[in-house]
Amino acid sequence: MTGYLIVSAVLLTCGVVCMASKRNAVGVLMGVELVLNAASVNFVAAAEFGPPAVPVQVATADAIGVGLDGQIAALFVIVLAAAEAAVALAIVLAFFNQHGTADVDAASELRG
Amino acid sequence: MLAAPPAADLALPVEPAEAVESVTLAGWLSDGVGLDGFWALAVAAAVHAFVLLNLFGVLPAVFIWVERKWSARLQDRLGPTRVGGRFGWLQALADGLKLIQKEDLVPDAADGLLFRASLYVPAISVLMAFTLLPFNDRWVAVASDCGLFLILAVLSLEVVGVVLGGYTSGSKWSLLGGMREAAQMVSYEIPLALTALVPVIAAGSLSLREIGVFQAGWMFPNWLVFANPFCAAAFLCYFTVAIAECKRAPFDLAEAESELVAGYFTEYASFRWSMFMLAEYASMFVVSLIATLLFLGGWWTGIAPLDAALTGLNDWRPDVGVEGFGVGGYLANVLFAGVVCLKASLLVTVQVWVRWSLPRLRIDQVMATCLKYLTPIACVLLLGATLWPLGLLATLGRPTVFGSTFSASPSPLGGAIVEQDSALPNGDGEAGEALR
Amino acid sequence: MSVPALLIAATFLPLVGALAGLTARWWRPRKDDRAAGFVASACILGSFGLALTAALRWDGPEPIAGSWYEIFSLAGVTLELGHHIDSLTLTMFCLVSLVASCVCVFALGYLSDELTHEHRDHSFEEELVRPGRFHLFFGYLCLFVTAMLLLVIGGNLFHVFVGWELVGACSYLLIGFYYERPIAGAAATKAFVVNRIGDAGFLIGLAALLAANGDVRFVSLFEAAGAGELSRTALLIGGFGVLAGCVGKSAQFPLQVWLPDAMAGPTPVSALVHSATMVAGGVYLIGRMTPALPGEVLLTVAYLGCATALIGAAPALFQTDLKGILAYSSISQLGYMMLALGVTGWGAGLFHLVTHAFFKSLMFLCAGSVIVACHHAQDVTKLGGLMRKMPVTAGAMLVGVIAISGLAIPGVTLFGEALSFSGFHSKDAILSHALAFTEANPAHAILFWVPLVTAGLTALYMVRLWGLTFAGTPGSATKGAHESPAVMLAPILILAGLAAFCAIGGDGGPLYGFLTRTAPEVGTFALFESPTEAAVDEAHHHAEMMGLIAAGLGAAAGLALFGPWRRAPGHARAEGLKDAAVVRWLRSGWGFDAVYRALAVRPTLLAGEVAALTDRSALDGAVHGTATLARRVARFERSVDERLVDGVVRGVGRLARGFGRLFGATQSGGLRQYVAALAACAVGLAVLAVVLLAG
Amino acid sequence: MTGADALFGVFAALACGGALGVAAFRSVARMAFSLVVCLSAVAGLFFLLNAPMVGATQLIVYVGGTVVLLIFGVMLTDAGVGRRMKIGLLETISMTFIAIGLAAALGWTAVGLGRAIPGAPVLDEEGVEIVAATPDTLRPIGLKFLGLGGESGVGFLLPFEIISVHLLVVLIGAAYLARAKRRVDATPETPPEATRETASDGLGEQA
Repeated sequence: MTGYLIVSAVLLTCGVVCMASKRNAVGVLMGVELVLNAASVNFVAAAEFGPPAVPVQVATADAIGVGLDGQIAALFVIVLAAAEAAVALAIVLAFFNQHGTADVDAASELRG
Repeated sequence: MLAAPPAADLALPVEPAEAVESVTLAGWLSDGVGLDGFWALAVAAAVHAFVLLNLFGVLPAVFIWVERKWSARLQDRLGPTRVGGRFGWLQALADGLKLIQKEDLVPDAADGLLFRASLYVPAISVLMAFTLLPFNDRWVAVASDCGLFLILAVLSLEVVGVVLGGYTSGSKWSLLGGMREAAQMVSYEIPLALTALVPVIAAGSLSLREIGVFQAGWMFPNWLVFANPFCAAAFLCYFTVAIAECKRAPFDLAEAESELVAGYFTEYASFRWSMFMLAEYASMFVVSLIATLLFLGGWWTGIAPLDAALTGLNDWRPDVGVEGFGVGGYLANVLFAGVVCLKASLLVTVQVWVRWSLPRLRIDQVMATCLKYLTPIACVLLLGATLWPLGLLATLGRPTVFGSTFSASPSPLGGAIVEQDSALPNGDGEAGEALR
Repeated sequence: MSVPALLIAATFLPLVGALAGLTARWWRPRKDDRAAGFVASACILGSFGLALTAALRWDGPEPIAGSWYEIFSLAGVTLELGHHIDSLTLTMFCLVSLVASCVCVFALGYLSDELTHEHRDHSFEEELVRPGRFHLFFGYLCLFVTAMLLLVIGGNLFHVFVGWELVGACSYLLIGFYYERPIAGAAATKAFVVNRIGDAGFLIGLAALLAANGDVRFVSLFEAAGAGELSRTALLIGGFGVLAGCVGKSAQFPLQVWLPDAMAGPTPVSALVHSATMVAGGVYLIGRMTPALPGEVLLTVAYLGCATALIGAAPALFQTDLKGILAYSSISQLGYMMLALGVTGWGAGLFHLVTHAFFKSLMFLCAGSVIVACHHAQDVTKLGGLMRKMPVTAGAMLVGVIAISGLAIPGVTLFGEALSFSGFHSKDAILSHALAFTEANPAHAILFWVPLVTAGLTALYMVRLWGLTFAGTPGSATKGAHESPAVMLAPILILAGLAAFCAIGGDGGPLYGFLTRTAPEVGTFALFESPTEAAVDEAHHHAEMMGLIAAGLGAAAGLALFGPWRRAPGHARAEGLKDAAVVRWLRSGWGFDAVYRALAVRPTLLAGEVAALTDRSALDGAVHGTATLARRVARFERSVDERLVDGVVRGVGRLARGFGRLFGATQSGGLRQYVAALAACAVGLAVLAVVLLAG
Repeated sequence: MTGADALFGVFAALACGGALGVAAFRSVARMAFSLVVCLSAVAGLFFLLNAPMVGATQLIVYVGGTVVLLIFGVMLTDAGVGRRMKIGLLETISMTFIAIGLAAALGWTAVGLGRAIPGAPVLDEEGVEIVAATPDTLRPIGLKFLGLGGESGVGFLLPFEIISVHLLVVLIGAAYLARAKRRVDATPETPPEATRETASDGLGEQA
């Protein structure tokens, strides 16, 4: 469990760094994907290692597990990530069409 | 479960507790030789991977030779005639040698790292697909219950390598080819998956092994291509899409030599070029093998007594040499694997035939074919295949696959399927009833 | 149809004619025909027919009261429209519709010069050319008839008031028919204003009675008054209020000044509105209200009537205007009627109303005939000798003169009656009531002698009128005069017949009988003693003789002065009286106009000017001062606003902008900075958590 | 050292390496390749975690779909293969500190959480771990979706449908957003302001 969590942590850190340091909008998107994947890894690891899902009515505070729910959550994450990527890419393309670049630093028209 | 021994895959024991009649290499290494469990598995995996790689590394060579000869015949010429004897049967090997000898070029404009790395992606993804394909009832590397899904997933990786390779080549031809490839393959994955789901609905399983077992008995009507009209249409549709998925003519726009020199691999040469070729031919075989397993009865010959006889070999001379190793069973496995490979090879031949017969489409025609025709058709087929059993049940009173459609058919394994269907994994009787 | 239904139909039938006349401009834009006149005549004739039918079908002395529409009923106060039908109502209906029919038919001929699209008005120095208003006249006339019938049918004071005001409005329209003439416009305005003075009293009286009784239906008013339920104050205010209205409407002293001027309207209007019907409205209302009137009011009525009779008769002696003589004569005769009502001669007063309506409208129509024949010349000094040129008119006029003078040939009987015309009977009745009254109350002897003298004056000025117009040598304006066409003569003849014979039998005849079928009981009053019927009968003989003598003397004087044997031209005959101051004074109607101008009009104008001056100087000054003050305050406030408030606001704004700039710097818009800040915050939180957990 | 551990080591190394590559590479193409490696390795981790369904989905949707889409985006928006967008030194240094802090915080949490949830690999009685086997999770997941299989009896059909509809809407929206702006393309000679106005007009029309 620890190993998976550490992998997840590394993924998340790299994703955040990627988001914060890439000027290319697509690079930022990739960072987002990494962060989402870190979450997926955590979900699936919890599904595997965490206590099994039990009916809520018999669950005690420490017995509430995830079981296959974790995998399903991961599936949802993946699907939503796909949707997010599609929209984000469409925005990037629209942005590129307007500004001629995919540099997110150019997208600062809403600055204070 | 089955009368035959359950899935005893080559590398990893799926259900070790039940594998009493047959012995696996890992088991033999562990029990007989005395290796540690992990190392036994690792050695067994390495041996099988080597065998697999070589086997399916050779197959493309054969297909390349076949294609050359076949296309020559179609064009009213002879094709290779000299290398290796009368039919030039070593021509592919000679080609490979020649390619290896050539200079390994990396264009200046290319991103060297990616240029070198991306070509492995298609090859690896296609070879990974082989680990998921069952060659007979028991010969399957990874007997996953979502095998078909996994194969499609693995195959979809191929596009990444192609696109990256084309993009990083630093060449306009390659870039255009890569973009075409990306568009084409991402689009064609949809009808591919949809048409592949049609026999899955008919058989009620995503596991390729179960689908194969399901088609035992006489060719008609037990092969899924004959199961219902939608399956038949789906087969044709699937085969068309599969050709496009392999970037084969008439859908080979990504490498259209008349427009893009060689498309995404314009800048590749020598051995790296051959890796792409290898991936292409291997993927041709993979999609054909999938078609065989899904539609054309898998490893079954389609003649019920013959299949019964071959299955009967399982009981022949057990425990020869190694305890738990059945010579008859092994022989049956080899024969069944031969049957399925033969069928797939025939389909590959058909692909070659198509390539040299039909003119190439334009890229917009390719996309239109996919998005305007094949995808809606696939959707309709999927819907029809879903409704067909219900329609049968409503009109003829015939039970559906959810209630063992083929239990009355003269299949030697029919009863077993019924048994298996009723034994849902979670054993929840109520849920099973509901599902039915 | 029941009697009320007939009368309601008769009331509103002329509306059709009114509509036809008022809209003729649109539905007959170019036709120079008399369509609207015909429609109006037909409607009014139909109205007369309905009224006559109703009168014939009406049985019994019981009045028929009914309600049409309740306007509101609040806290015991009810206002409604309704009818009250008795013999008086029916008589008035027949009278109004009949006279109106005659006038209407007469007007068809009289107004024929209005038919053209280019009517030339000769009363200006430069000829005024305007489109003819033939149809419009009939529209107004029908409207007036409707209003008058509405007044007459009214079952309560409020209903009467509605009709009253409508009549006034129609009168305004009709007097001002030639509104291009300044004199006509002024006369219309004068009539309207003077009438409003009376109407103000009417409104007060109406309000008082409404407040006291909660209901102004005649039936309930009479009941309450008879039962003594109404307070004396309410009765007095109500009675004097109503009387004020009647004084205005009936041109009694002191509000008689409008009537002579009202002759500026077309002559048929004068015949119908300002002699026969509308001005009789006041008499009618007093008659209608008699059961509810206290003695003080009745006595006032009597004295007012007495004064009016004399005041009207004297100027008539010296008038040179044909219609002016008739107008003053009308005032005088109305005074007679009022006098009769005041001296409890209810039947006599209203009897005279009917007879007067006939002979006065007859005389006006004759005058109209003369006016048409003489090209709108009205000055009697320029007329004369028309007897031969217009024999029918002259004869009819003679009938009217004899009737109004109350002349008769005693001893000669025809059909068992003294040979006399209608005026003799009605005036005789009035005089006998007055004599009986003065005999019963010697203090009020003047109430008999003044009318007696007036009777003589009446005969005198009437004979003078006839003599100046028809006898003698032809005047300057009579050239080319000829008899009027049949459409004008027919109504004249009808009215002549009626003026002569409508009162056959006197107070024993059918008309008087019918009229007094619902006559109110003569009450007992504290202020004076009511004469009994026997006393009246006894006084009859004396009064008849004295009246005849007075009239005979007057007529003889008239004949002597202005008889047919006087061959001198009219203007020469009037010469002697021309320049006398007293004559001028009397001719101008006792100088009432001058007095009023001095007492009412000038002060009002002066008050207006004073008010205007006050407004300009004081009020405007105050307003300007306020405005200046406000402007100075505003200037001061502006400086405060600009320096203090704006300073604070700008300071706040600058402060906000400063903070905005400060924090705006963090809003770099840079996606990456945000992410980095997010991550840094996460790290900071983690560190915080570690520190806290460790601690 | 078990086979699962060994495979985990391989996959974890690949995943972390890929992630680091994504973060470190300047070239978008290399980043994309690193991302492919990383995501594929994560898919492998999913297989190790007895979640072949999730792994397969990760491969087919993420690697085969989303990443290809991203690369497509790179191709459409990047001027050239080698073009790099540089960031400031200060930013790099501050980002490094933040990254180290974040990694430390997350690692600390991960270790603490891993201790709290010990979850060891499940072995059978013979000591052979069944982790590497491919268990049948397809049917349980399917039944769970329908709310039939699990003990909790709570299905995921509603979220599934919501996500489906959401996906459809998103894709339509994306297609609309990314559609070709023909007016802009057709008038290259117009000055930039005019072009921008035209584009904003287009946006206005959308609104």
